[in-house]
Order: sequence, then structure tokens, then C-alpha cells
Amino acid sequence: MSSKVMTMSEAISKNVKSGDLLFIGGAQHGSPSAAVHEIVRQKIDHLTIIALLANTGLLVSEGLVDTVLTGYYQLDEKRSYQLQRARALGKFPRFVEYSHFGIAQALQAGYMGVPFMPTRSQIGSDMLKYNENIISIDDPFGTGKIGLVKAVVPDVGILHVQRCDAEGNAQRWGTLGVDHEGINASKKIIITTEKIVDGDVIRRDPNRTIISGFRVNAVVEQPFGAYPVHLAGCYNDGPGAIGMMTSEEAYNAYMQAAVWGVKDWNEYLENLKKVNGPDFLDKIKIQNPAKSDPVITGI
Amino acid sequence: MSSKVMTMSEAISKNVKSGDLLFIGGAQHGSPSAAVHEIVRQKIDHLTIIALLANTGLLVSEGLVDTVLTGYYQLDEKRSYQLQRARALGKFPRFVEYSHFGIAQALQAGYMGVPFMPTRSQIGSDMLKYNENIISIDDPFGTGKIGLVKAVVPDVGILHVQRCDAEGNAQRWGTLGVDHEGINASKKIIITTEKIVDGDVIRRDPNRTIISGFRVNAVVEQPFGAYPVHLAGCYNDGPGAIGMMTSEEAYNAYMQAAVWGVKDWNEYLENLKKVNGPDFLDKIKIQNPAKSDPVITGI
Amino acid sequence: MPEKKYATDYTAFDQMVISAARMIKNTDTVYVGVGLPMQAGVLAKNYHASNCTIIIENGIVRASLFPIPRATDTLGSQSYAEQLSGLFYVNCLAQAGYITTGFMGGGQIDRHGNVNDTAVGDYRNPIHRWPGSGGGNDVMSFCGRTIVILEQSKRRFLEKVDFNTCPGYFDGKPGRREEAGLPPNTGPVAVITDLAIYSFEDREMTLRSVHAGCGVTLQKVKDELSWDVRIAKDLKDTEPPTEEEMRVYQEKIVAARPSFTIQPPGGRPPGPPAAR
Amino acid sequence: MPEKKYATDYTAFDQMVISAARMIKNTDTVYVGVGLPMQAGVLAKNYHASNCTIIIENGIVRASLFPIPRATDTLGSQSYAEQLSGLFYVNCLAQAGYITTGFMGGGQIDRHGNVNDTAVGDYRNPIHRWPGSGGGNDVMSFCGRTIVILEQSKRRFLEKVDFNTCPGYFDGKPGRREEAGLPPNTGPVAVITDLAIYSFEDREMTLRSVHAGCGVTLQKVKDELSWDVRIAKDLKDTEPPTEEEMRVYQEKIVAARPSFTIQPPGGRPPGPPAAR
Repeated sequence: MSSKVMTMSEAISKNVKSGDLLFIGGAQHGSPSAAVHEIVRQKIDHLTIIALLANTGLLVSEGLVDTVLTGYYQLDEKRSYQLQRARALGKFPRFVEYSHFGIAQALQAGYMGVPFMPTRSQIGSDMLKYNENIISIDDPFGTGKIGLVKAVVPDVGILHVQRCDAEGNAQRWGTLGVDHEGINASKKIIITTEKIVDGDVIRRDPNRTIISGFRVNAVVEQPFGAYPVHLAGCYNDGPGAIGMMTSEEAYNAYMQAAVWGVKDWNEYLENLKKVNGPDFLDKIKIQNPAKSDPVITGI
Repeated sequence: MSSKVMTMSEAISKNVKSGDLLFIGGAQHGSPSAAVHEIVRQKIDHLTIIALLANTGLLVSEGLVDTVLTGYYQLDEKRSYQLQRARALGKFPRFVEYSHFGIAQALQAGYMGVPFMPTRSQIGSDMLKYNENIISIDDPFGTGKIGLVKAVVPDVGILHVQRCDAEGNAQRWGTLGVDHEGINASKKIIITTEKIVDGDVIRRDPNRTIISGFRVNAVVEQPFGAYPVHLAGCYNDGPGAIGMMTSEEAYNAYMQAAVWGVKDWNEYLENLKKVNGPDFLDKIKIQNPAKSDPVITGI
Repeated sequence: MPEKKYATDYTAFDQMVISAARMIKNTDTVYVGVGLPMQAGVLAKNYHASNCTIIIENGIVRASLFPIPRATDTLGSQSYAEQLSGLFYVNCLAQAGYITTGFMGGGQIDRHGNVNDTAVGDYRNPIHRWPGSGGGNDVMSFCGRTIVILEQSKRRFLEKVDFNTCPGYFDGKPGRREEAGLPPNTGPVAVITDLAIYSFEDREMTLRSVHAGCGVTLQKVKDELSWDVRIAKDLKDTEPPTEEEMRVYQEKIVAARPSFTIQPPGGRPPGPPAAR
Repeated sequence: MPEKKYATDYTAFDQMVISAARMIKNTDTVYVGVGLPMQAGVLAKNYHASNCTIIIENGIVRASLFPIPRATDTLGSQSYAEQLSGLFYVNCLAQAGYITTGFMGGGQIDRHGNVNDTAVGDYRNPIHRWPGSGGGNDVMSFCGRTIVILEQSKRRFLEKVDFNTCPGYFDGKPGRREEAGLPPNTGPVAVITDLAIYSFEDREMTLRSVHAGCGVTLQKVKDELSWDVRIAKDLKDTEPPTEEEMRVYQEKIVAARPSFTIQPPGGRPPGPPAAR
């Protein structure tokens, strides 16, 4: 029954393959940082990634990415050590540019199982000249021009959540970015979770489930799995991310600390505490929690 | 600030007009029964209704409906006193037939602000021959045939919820039918609620909000507002609805009790208790409640 | 599972529900409509397929057991579900190909598995009207394997339905579903009646087994069909219910079967009308 | 509101933020991007428009006050919101016409209000690259009135942008937005810089007022534009900040303004780049 529960290493190696199209959740909120670092550790390459403000830059700088579908990406090479490094490796990715809503719509179409989503965004822009996944047609119902954004169906979706049961019934709250569309659009699904909870917790709040267990391939319990990104109800942003991308020296030091010099994310977290003090992670936990009133179901 | 809170009578008379296209929420669960009865009481006519298993039959039998957009409706006149009565009044409505998902998609397109939703449902059926709101086209991205369901944008949406604040921030749980799509697609919005709660209750569980206050025109506190339909966390189905539609006598008795002979829903409920015993409504309340674990937000 | 001992005291109706339940595998995700489909789903979940996931149209995804509901959406079928959402969400699961199995009833069915839930005769001037598609068209359009359960009679089993509400294989020629834009690898795979079980061979209803154990003959099956039905080379007697199946069926379905479905005025359960 | 007494000690930057905030009405629903748009939105909410609803791209709908966040999505901007959902939901609100006002920055802007957040020079071989649309295209495509806030310089204010990321009025001819399929009654209505305020007349940027109170001259404004700008007949000096505005601005924005935006590696705040 709980054969889905596994280590991060297993979850990634069993489900992510060279050449895959990846959805990585957590736009600006609760990115699956630990999972991304494990993909780097396993050097899974020729990826296409959907990068909507999630924590995916390391995949690019390590030369693992062929194509980035994005609405917003630091493309000024002078300011991006990540891009410089990808260039030096001969692995500068192709960027396919949408608006943010465009990415959300492409994933919505994937989640719905239809080939495109109609839109009024992007169709007034020059993006259409360079992105063949967005076109403008005459509305067959006669209302004039309408845009179509082609569906994206990720091979694998990775989402970090606050709670999930051993079967993969996953619950996430706070801002959802494109998490609902993206994870539901994905063929294979890896859930990383702050905590594996009893199924009864899920079943007493079923409206909060973002994806059901029958769709989920792997469940990984990983506290601070989004660090250094904030996660509602769990922790605030960590200080660790600042400045690491500005020089080769800082980059290499970070990579040694977070990937190459440790066997997994937990060892990285332990090392952070050794360096910064045992209360380092406690300090970013929620200080002024707000508790929701319970909702009632039952018969 | 709380000028949106009003009586059912005001909410309906201020927001529902003859000729309107109405979305009435609560497919099979938590229909806004009290609001529907008030529309009947005010005899607002020439309506188009989207009837997806919600409690809307009285509008038809009273001759108030010109058109029904539906996925499933008792169309055997021999078995439907409602239809017989509409026929006798010379007000037999036009029925426009979709599948259930078709209705959901039409409302989804309305909610999204696009002219249609692509679909693979209905396109294999004969429904397309008789419903011009569903067409089949060649996918411009070259994947073959794809259906398009035309958007529906209701003039007024009415939703019954478990809790809502005075500004109209409304929270609903249990099955949602087409409530999310339908209420978000609607231009004007009436929320009827079992209970008006403090805004703080809403803000400590913001992921549960189905529609925000800035979109809502009227808030009506109406306990047992969905009776005799069940509502998650509140009450089970009532026995009252059985058999009322089978004869003119039963129909007239019901209409006298629930509409013509009372000034509002609360008087109807009080009369139910007088007739059936003071614990009549208590008996359908949830007997074995399940409480959700609180979720934490905050900083 | 205990050794198979077959029951002796059962009806053709019991055989129909139990045969339908057997179509559900432990790994399936099953979209069930009201009535017989729901009974088959709940029976399977209580017997041999406890891990299957049940999808109910109004937004219910549940892996956990639940008592058979009076309608599809009740506090009982909602409560303690793994996920509650809406009709749009569960149909997107289906449209995107994540629902392996659909169970539905129907008004009429034809040789190529097309189902009519709309009108007998001309749509504009019908001899009889049913309530329409409900979720029937969605189930038949989307699910990997769709199983139709309905009581068999000559006037409901036709060479060609009067109105195609839920498309099977159209005229039976190859590729018709794909041409129409329906998802690949979908369509009806079985029809289960109170007389017999049919599969589809080359997109044509094909008699696989006759409910001989409750006295049904091949002739009776043929009498209740409007065309000269294709018969499988290895035509069999339907496997009767086992004693264990009958025990669970009696306990979980028959004893809990609603004697009368309470409905709100104007409200109706979803899905096509049960054949009656 | 207290009697108007104008401040004397303020910068052109202060004037820019405060003038932008004044564009927000108490009944508005405002889509704000990171940076100056967020500062203008939070100031308005703390001063004259306490009932306005603030929409933040990642799924935040809030009528309640909140401290100015370091980025758009923080625990502070999320917590105690009236509604949390996702990027798809808030953009549907916008696309369906329910967001009255959009606030955005930009890389370049042109005479007809088109904004470039993508590339300087040729897209395939650019002189400079910005991060791209983010939510900028969505805001400009959908919102009833869009207000662009950016610091003014000749190389950013062009006759025609190199790349049209966020469409204004295209070449300025009537009906171009509708022809392209953009929703009716949308488009840029104002550009607010550290030198001046512009509206759009006949779909062309038109100088309405100069920040004379902080020493800006009409010549300076013209020097930092690449075309011979249209000037309103009733050209005015920009209304300076009032003392009360400055007090609230100092307290709620300046004191709380993040000195350095902490970002996850690779992650970036949404919306177009702030002009700097």
C-alpha cells in the first residue's frame, strides 16, 4: 500500500529520465528545492523545463537543460553566472517565451486533455513571431481574433507540499502559482512533502487535496524541502540563496555544500546548522501562526 | 462596508431582472433553494437558466423560463407535472442540450473570459446537430478534430455557501459541481449563506474562498437555505421534496406552503416545524461530524 | 480469496450486477454513474478490487470505502473522500486519459455500441424523451474502457440508435472515433445485461456468454436483440456468482440498496437513465 | 481627509510613486507587479483608497491591508488575504474584465504605449536582453486602465519599441487593440515617470504635467524622450505630494522598503523589470 514512499534519490532515479519535459512547481512559493538538487546530483540531462519563477536555475547552470519554456527568466548573460556557465559548457538552452498566463494556460490545456487553450493574452505581442506554440485565429463563433496557446503535457511533475499521505493524496495551501494546472497536467508525479500524514487528516479536509493518490508515483518526506524558498505555514525565506550566482567561486562553494559534498538534502541541512548554529532553521519557522477554523463534513 | 448584507427579497429584486440568464449553483449539493423560491415569489420571468441538477424546476413550472441550458432534465412530459404545467401556461421552455461536462466547459469559458472552450466531449454525438453552441473544427495545431463549446456568461449567479463574510468573501466545501466555474463566470453575484462570519474566519483559510467580495453584489444570511437539498457540514436531505411534482393538488399545496402562503423562507421553515414537530430541522443536521485539522498560515 | 464455490440461489439481475463488478480491476480508476454502475463499483470495492479509485461526477475522488449512496452525491459519498472538487475537475481527469474504466447505463444501445439517452424517434418530434446525456456522453467519450450495464430488451437493443448521445464505434468502420476527435484507446468494451455479456470484436457487439445458470437460453438472448448478433467462437455460459460474491453482494448492495431515491424537486441523479 | 498642505522636501522619485498611487480609486481592483507598482498600490491602500482590492499575480486577492512585501509573493503578502488561489485564477479575473486597473513597469515604452520587456535590437541577436513579459503582457492586455510607472530616459522612451512585449495602441490607429483580439475598453491610460505624467489622447502619449515642484523643466522632459511629444493644451505642474501623503509614504513605504530583495536562486519576482 505505501510502496510509493521512498527516498528522494529513488524517487528521482525511478521517475526522471534524460530527455524528459519537467514541470517543477512552486512559482515563488514552496519550490521543490531538494528535488531539483537531487536531479542535479544525478546529472539527468537534455531536459526541457517549465520555469515559472521556480527554483530551477541550477539545472541550467549544470548544462542539463536543452529547452526552457518560460514567462520570465534572467536572460542578460552579463548578470547571470548561470547562463555564462551554461554557455561555457556548450549547453546554452533554447528559450521559448510566453507571458506568465501563457505558461499557465499551456499547463491548463495539458491538465484538461485538450490541444490548446484560447487566450486574449500574448496575441497583441511580438512573442507570436518567435513562439510557434502561440497562434492567433479567427474565432469560429464570430467574435473576431482569438489566441490559442498549445498544450504542454509534462513527462514528470514535481510538487512540494505541506502534507501528503502515504498514498500520495497531497494537500498544499498558500498561493498556488501554476501548481494545480502543472501537477494535474503531468504524466508522472513526484510529491515531496514536509510531513507524511495519516490518510484520515486528508479525508477530513478533502477539498484541499491538489492531486489524488492514484495519479502519484512517488512520495518523499523531506522537511525544509523548499528551503531557501518560503512555504506557507512552515517557514520563511532562508538567507542562503543570496549572492551564490555571482561568481564561479561562490557557485562552486554552493554546489559543494548543497550537492557534491553531501549525500542528500538532510545532510546539507545538518551542515547548515553546523555552520550557522543549531537554531538556524528554527529561526525561519513561522513566528506568528494563524490557525484556520475547522470545517465540518461527515454525515 | 456591509451594505451588501440584505434580505432575500432585496437581494433578488435588486439583482435579478426579467430576461436575465441565471446561473443557479449547487448541482446535487447545496442548491440555493430559498433564493429560487424568492424568484418565484417575485414572478421574474423570461429567464434563461442553466440547470445542472440544481433545484430549478419551480421556475419552469411557474412559466418563468424561456430557455433551459441543460445536460440532464426530465423531458418526459408524461412523468413531469412541471412540464405539463409549463405547457398549459403556454410557457414550455426551449431546451438546449449539452453533456454535463459541456455545461461545465461553457461556464469555464465564461469564467476565463474567452469565447469558447476546446473539448473532446459531445463531438461524437448528435447533440451538435441541434445545439449551435457546440461545433467541431480542425485543430489549428494539426491534431485532428476538436470540439468547441461556446462560452456562457450569466447575468446573475446565485450560490449558497456554508460561510461568507459581510463583504461577500464566500467559502463553500464538499462537492462543488459547477459552482466554481459558474459563480466566477457570472456578472452579478448573490451569495446566500448559512451563516455570516467575521472576515477573520475567511482570512485564516483564504484558499477556501470560492469568490471574493469585490465580485459580490449581495449577501443574504439564510439558515437551511438549501433545504431540502443536503449541504456538507450542515444538514442532510430533507424529506419534503418527495412526490410534490406528481399532481396539481400536491403541487398547489406545496406552492401555498413554500411560496404564496408565507412572506419568506424563514416563515416556511417555521411552518415546517409547526407541522412536523419542533425538532424537524434538527433531525436532519449532521449527526457524526468530522472536523478538519487546522491549517497554519501567518508569518 | 476462498476457493470458488458457486451460488445456486440468484437472479439474472444479481448476475448482471456481479458480472459488471468483475470487470473492475484492483488498479482501476472507475467513473461510475448512478444506479447499476454505482452498485457494481461499490461491490467491486468491497470484494476483489479494494484498491480501485472511484470517481463520482460531482467532484468526488475516493480510494476509501463508502456505503452505497441513494444518489451519486450524498453526504455519505462525499464524506471522507480523498479529494473533493467539481464536475469540471473529474471530467478533466477523464478527458486527459486518467480514468481507466467507465460504467454507465443507457436508454438504447446499438450494434456498434452507440448509446441513446435522448429521444426515441425524431429529436424534434419524439415518440419518447429521456433526460439526455448527463455524464453519459462524457464517460463514453473519455474513459479507457467503457462498460454499459442495462436490462436487455428488443426495443432497446437496435441495429442503429435513433439518436447518438454517447458514441460507441459509430458505423463500426475502423478509426471513426479518432476521426471524430475522440481520444485514442477509448470506447465501449463490454455490455452487460440481465441475459448475457457482450464484448466488442472489430467494433461490433459480440455475444461472449449467456446467463445459463439462471435459465437464460441463447434463443432468449437473440429474441431480445433487433439484429442478427455476432457470436464469439468460444461462446460460454456466464460464470455464476460465487457464494462469497453473493454474500458480499447481499450484505453491501442488496441490504443497503435504496428502496426509493429521494430527490430534490427538479433535481435528478446524473448519468443516463437506468434501463427499466 | 485633512486640508491640503503640500510637502516641500521630496524627490522626483517620491513624486513618481505618490502620483501613481493617486491613480487608484477606492472602488478599484488593482493588479500590481513588483517594485514601484507594489509601492504605489500599498500607499494608496494606506492612504486614500483603503477599500480597493489588490491582486497579486501568484494568486493573491486581498481587500485587507498588508505591509509592503520584499517581493510579490511573501508570507506577508499571502497571510490573511481574503482569497488565495493561483496565477491562472487571477488572470482569468483580469481576462474576463474584472480588474479595473493594472500597474506595471517596463524596459522601453513608445509613443503609443507599447512596452518592451524583451530585447533591445533584434530578438535573435539582441544588444540587451530583459527577462521577458512575466505578467506584464497579461496586465496590459487585460486590465481596464493600465498605468505604466518607470523612470524616464531618452533611450527607454522611443518612437517605436524594438519588441512589443505588452501591447499599447500599436501604431496608434483606432481599433488596433480590438482587431488584435484584445478585450474592449482596455489599454494604457497613463505613464508616470520621475519627470512627468502622461495620459493618452487619441492613443498617443500626451504630456499632462511636469514635476516642476522638484525642479523638473519642460525642456528636461523633452530631452528624455526620443520623439516630439504631444503636449496637453492645459499642461500643468504636477500636484506635489501633500504633507499627509508624504507622512504615510515615509512610514508605510520608505521605512518598509526592502533594501535588498532576497530571491531564491534562479527565481525572480514577476512582472517586467523595473526601469533603472
